[in-house]
This record gives sequence, structure tokens and C-alpha cells, in this order.
Amino acid sequence: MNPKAKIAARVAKEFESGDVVNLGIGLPTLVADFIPQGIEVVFQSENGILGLGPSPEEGQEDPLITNAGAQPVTILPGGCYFDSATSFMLIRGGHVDVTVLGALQVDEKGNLANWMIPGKMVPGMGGAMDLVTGAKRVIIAMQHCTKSGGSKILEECTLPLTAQGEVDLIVTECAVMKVTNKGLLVLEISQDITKEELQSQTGAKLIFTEELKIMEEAI
Amino acid sequence: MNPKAKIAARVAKEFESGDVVNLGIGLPTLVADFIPQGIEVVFQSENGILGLGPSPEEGQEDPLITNAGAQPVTILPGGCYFDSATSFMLIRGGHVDVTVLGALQVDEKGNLANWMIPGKMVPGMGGAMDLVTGAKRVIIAMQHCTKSGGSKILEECTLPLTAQGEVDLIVTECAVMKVTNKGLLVLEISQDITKEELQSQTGAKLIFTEELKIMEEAI
Amino acid sequence: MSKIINRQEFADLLRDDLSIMVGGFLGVGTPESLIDAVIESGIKDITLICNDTGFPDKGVGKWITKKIVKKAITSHIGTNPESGNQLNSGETLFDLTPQGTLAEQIRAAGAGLGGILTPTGIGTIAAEGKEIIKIKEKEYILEEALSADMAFIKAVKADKKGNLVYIKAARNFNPIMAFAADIVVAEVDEIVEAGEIDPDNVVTPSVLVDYIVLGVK
Amino acid sequence: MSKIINRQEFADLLRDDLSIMVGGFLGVGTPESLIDAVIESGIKDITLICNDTGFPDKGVGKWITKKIVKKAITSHIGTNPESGNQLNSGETLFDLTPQGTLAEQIRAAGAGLGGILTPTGIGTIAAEGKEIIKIKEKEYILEEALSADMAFIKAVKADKKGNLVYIKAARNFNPIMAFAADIVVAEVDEIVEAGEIDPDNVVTPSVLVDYIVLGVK
Repeated sequence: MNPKAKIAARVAKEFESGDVVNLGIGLPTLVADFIPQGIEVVFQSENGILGLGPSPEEGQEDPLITNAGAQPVTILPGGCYFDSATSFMLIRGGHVDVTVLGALQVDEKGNLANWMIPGKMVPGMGGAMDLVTGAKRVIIAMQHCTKSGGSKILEECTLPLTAQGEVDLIVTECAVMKVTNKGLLVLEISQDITKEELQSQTGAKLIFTEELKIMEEAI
Repeated sequence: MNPKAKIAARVAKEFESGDVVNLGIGLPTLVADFIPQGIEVVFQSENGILGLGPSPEEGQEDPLITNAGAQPVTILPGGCYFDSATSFMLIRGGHVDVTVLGALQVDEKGNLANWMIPGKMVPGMGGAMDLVTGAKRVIIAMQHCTKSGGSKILEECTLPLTAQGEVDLIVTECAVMKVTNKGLLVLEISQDITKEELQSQTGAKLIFTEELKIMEEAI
Repeated sequence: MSKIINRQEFADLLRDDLSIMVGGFLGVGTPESLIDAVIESGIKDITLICNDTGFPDKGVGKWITKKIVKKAITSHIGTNPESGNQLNSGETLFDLTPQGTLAEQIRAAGAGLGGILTPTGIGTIAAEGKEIIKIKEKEYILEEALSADMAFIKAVKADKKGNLVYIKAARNFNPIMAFAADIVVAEVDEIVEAGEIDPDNVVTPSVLVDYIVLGVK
Repeated sequence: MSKIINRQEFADLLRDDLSIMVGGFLGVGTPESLIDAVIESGIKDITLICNDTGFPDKGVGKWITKKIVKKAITSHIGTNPESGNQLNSGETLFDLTPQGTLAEQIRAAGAGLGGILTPTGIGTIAAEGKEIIKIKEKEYILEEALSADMAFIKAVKADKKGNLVYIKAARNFNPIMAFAADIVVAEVDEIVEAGEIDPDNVVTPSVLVDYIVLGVK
């Protein structure tokens, strides 16, 4: 299983039936493909859809039914459309249970940086700041290190923040980490890495729970 | 013609085609019956209707189509319904051109008191404060004096205000008065009253325009 | 799990001292069955948030008549003489608020905003004791967001997931209250299958509604 | 007087230095015909308010490509490389705003509110230079209301009075922009008689719309 699928599959296990979930662009979008059988979540997209369904068959795309990344999607029976103000009432008002987002950096205080690299990449924050501030639970789904091998998990973010202290859980291909007021608590670790290796690849001090589990590969 | 009909008919002449108009409960509601031929206004009601039509025939009342005073009304083709937040977006946001309201007191500074008499009558302000603050133009339609003969037009309101300095025009059975920064300017006077009589029945100093007209009786 | 509950299951949600938003405008678009069920449940000391207190025998006015309301936050009580009596006697507290402010305070709570900045009420007793904020030379009252433990709303139709549509002037405060309470119960005239309401015409999205009760006609 | 105008009459409304809101989300629900007509008109120095700057050849991105925008207030420019280039060169000003804040600022202007109190952006550069208001121990940024000279919006259908309905995800910013500009022009795919749209399904009330233009398919 490739790392992205592994991360997405693990994140998908965090949901409970009835959860309203907003998935960010990129890796987080993959999470929709791994929802466990018997769990029914409702996907929200900030461009104004509730009840997103699977990707349309090729040739069946409707140009007016897209997600917030402009990819074609579908809507399930019982879904609905609304305007942007209503969409962010849902998001900012705490009516979205979980948001899953990627990160450039995340730190042990739950700070998140995922919207710009000064002087280099300034796409704008889109709906990310509202999602991270408003959703009841914020899960970061990302590869553990940057392409050059640097750690994305730090004592303190150095890039401009998306939100302060809002991250609840970090899921990478190496581990599942919970943000606590004592620091990052490792709940699960991948079978192909040791605690020491994980710590060495992480820019913040890790705490390991006594009930540390092996991070399961999805089937 | 009775005084109330005279007032309502005169107010109705203030509208231009296309005006969005909200009529208060009581005397102002009568204004709808006097819209001049050729003038098409759109009536808004704060309980969530745009495009109110004439009162329904007896027996044709729809309990779900009422005005803000719970009286049965009708809706014209091209009318629509909306919620209370949207209704007050229209009102507070300046999308209502004219509101016509009654008054307990109104003063030469354009202050209005029409929602309570301490210790005596405390019905609540309903939508009146929003209407007077938000509508582009505020017309007061009321009988010139109280039942006991006291003046309702004062130098300064003594009752708790509905809004400060928002009144534009006052129409009574005796006169049409414009609120200016120099005071109350009488534009029209009823044929059955002299300037001196009008002043004696008014608790604020009146200024008479040089082009003073006789207040026409509606046909 | 189905969101559809009966009146007994509804009564089981209730307790004393709840803050409750109730939709409706002078008895139009009011969840009358839920209002009656609350009276039957015997709970008391309600903090009521609603546009108006209806009539003595219609809408939330029935709660005023039964004296189960401790405090009412509302824009108008003039159509219910019982409200006026209880205000004068001090038996019930009435917090009178401009209608547009009330609507926007409720919406702000549902939208996760801290409050609103409204020009309505400047220079009146509605501004007393409140923070005034000046923006571009104009004064606004800071009014705090207003949420509640429960909202009882009325729609004409629900699908089984909880999507709601309203009819005519019976919409009023119902859609905004659906955003602003911990538990939202919708009384409806009709329940249809998911997918039977055109997704463009849904006014209240399903996820806001916790329970659906079929109203007694 | 009819609200229906043709492209020439639309062009006659335009001038340099306008602030213009444009509906749409990454080119979905965008008034493409009006966007093209603006380019043809030759006006420049637009202050643009929109969710995103679309793509170089789609949506308001076309205005960026043509360099007729002086300043853009928007939440996202990442899908239009030309925006990034002009940001880096300093040729165009970009005021990046969180999407929910932008939506609510526009709505506030349309609703006659002075601004909004949002928790979004606290502790980030989005809060820099802005007033922070504490309500019940929680911090909120005071963001001012945002209005414009004109709003160009896209709906699927209008009736002749100007009532609008939207379809699918093409609704987005259009309904709130209809409240927030001095002149509102709606591009639609279809114009029907007054009364043909169910009054319960109208999303944008007629009185907000000044002009209707039938879009070029």
C-alpha cells in the first residue's frame, strides 16, 4: 500500500456514523475512498454541497457539481445545495464534526501552517482558516516528512499559521499522534519503523502512550 | 373623507414606481388602498413576504399568508417568501425604499417614539426600530393630535425613542411636514385649517415654505 | 438511526430550566404540537427565545398562560395580554429586542460569530449598557450571539434525513433557529424519503436537524 | 420599465475604477458573458471582489490575464498562475481573506451591519492590524462590511421582475453579492414570466436585481 492510501485509510477509521466531514484538497480527498463498511458520514464541500457521493464515471461529470478543488463529484439522495454564507455558517458554527486537511507544518501546540510559503507560494487560505477554526475536530493527514526529508512536525511552526492550537490529531504513514497539552502523544506507530526512528524523523519531542498500537494497514 | 383615509391617500402620493414599501400596522396599512393609478410599488412585510397584494376576499384567507400584524393578505405573481434574517437584510440593508409608520410622538429633529409608554403600554418594538433605521425614507402617518387633543409633534420626544433623527416626512390630516435641519417645514396645509391654528395644535415651531400648497383631498 | 420520534420520545428530551428557541411569527409557522407536548410534560422555568409571545391560546403564548416561562427574549408581546400582565407583576422577565437584531443574534450563534454590529437601536434604550463600536464614522451596537439548549421549529415537509422545506410566511425564524441550538426538533406536516426534495430547494440542511416529529393536524 | 438589457446597454453602465463583485467559485456559477463584455468595453482599474481568481482563461481570471484589475479582494488565487505572477511583480494588489470571512463581510454590507466578529484568523496574519474584540472570554476579529459599486452575478433562471433561482453548486457567492452592491446585474440562462417561479423557491428577491442579461450559451 502506498503511503498516501495508508494515511487516508487510517484517517477514515476516525469517523462515526452521522459525522459531517469536510475533506481538504489533495491527500485528504482520498479519505472518502476508505470509509469503513457500516459507517455513514455526510461529506460537506465549502462551495455549497452537503451529501457528496463518489466520483462520477468518466463522461458522466456535471460541470455544476464540483468540490472545492473544482473536481467533478456527485450528490447523494438527501444531499442539498446552499450559498457560501450558509456553507460557512455550517463550518464556522461548529456543524461540521471533522475536517481533514494537509499541512506544510504542524506543531506540538496544535498550530497549523498550510496556506503559504512567503515569497514562494501564496495561493491564499481559501476556506482552510474557517475550517480549522470552526470544525469540532481537526485531523491533519500528511506524509511525515517533506520531499527533501525535513520534518513537518515541529516544536513550533515557522511558516505563517492557518490557525492557532486547533489541530487534534496528526496521521502520517509513520504514526498517529494526538495533540495534548503535554505535547504530541503517539497512539499508533507503523510496523516498519521503531520509536527511535520515528523520533529522529520528527522535529518535536514525542510522548509514547503505554497502550501504543501498531498502525494497521488497510485491507 | 375621514381623517385616516385622507392621511393614507396623501402618503400614497409619495411613492414612485419600483419603490419597495413597508407599511406599519394600523393607519399605515390603509395606504395600500390609495396607490395612484400607474404607480407600481412592491410591498414588503417583515414576517417574510415581498409582493403583497390586496386583502383576500372573505372566505379566501390563507392562514399562512399574513402580514406582520397577523392580518390575512395575498401575494402577487412575482412575489416571494423568505426567512426573518433575510427579511431584515432587506430592511436594515437599505433595500426598502420607504417605510410608513404611526407615531406616539415625533419631534422636529426627526426623532420618533412609537413603541412604548413606560408603565402603561409595553408591547415591544417588533420590527419598528429596524425599519426606521434601515429604510431609505421614513414617513410618519398619524392623526395630528392625541384623542385628548395634545400635540404628538414636539420639540423633543419625551417617550422612549424608536430611532434618532430618522424621520423624513410627517403626514397628518392637517399638514404635510418635512424634517429639515432647520426644523419642521410645512409643505402642505389642509384647506380647513389656518397656519395659526396648525401652529397652535403643534408642539414644535413650524416653518412654512414659500410654495405652501393646499393638501389635496383624495378622490 | 432514525431521526423520527414520537411525542413521548420528545417529552423524554425535556427538563426544567431549558433555554428554548421556538419558531413562528404571531402563531404562523409555529410548532403547535411540540408546544402542547411541552405543556403536558410538566417542565417549567423555560428561557424562551422567540419573535413574539403569540396569543394566550396560540403559539408560545400558551406557555405564558401556563406560567412555565421564567424569561422571554422576544421582540413583541403586544398581542398577548397575559404577557403584559406578567411583565407588570414581575412574574416573568421580558427582554425586549428589536426583531432584526434578534434574528441576527440567533444567526450569529449558528454561524460561529461572536455577535453582531447593528445600527438598530442607536440613541434608544435598546443601546443602554451595550458596547458601541464606531466604524467609518457610524455607530453600531455590539449585540452578542444568542444560542439555546433546544430549538423547536416548524416546517411543512421533511425528508427522512432531516432536510426541511417551508411554505409561505411560515418560514420566518425557523431556518435560523435550526443553526443555533444544541438540539433541534422539527415538527412537520409530512415526511418523505431522502431524495424526494429537490436539493436546490432544501432550506434547512439535514445535518442541523436532530429529531423529526410528525405534527398533529 | 423592463430590467432586461442587452450587452451594449450593459457596457454603457461601465466606467474605469469601479469596484465590482463577481459571483462564482473556480469558474462555477460565474457570469462569463458579463465578464467577456467587461473586457470588450475596455474599462480598467477594477477593484475586484470574488471568491477566487479562477483560471487564466475562465471566470474572472480573464480580467487578471488582461490586466484590468487594480486590486483583488479574494480568498484564493492558486489556480491562476497569472495572479501569482502579478502578485510577485506587484502589478496587481491582492488582499487575501479567509473565504468564510469574505462571504460574511459581503453579507454584512448587504444586511446594513457594520462588520462581523469572527474567530477565523485569530493568531494568524489575517488578524494583523485589525481590532480584536473579546466576548465571553473568546477573541474575535472585527472585519468591516464589504460593499461594491456593482455586482455581476449568475443565476440559472430569472423572472421578468428579477427573482432569481440558482442550480447545484453554481449558487455560492451570487445570492449574498445581490444584497451588497449599488447596481446588480444578473446573467441568466433563461427568463420567464413573473409568477412562473414558485415564491417559496426564489433565492434572490426581485427587488435586489437592477438588470438582467441573457447569457450567451
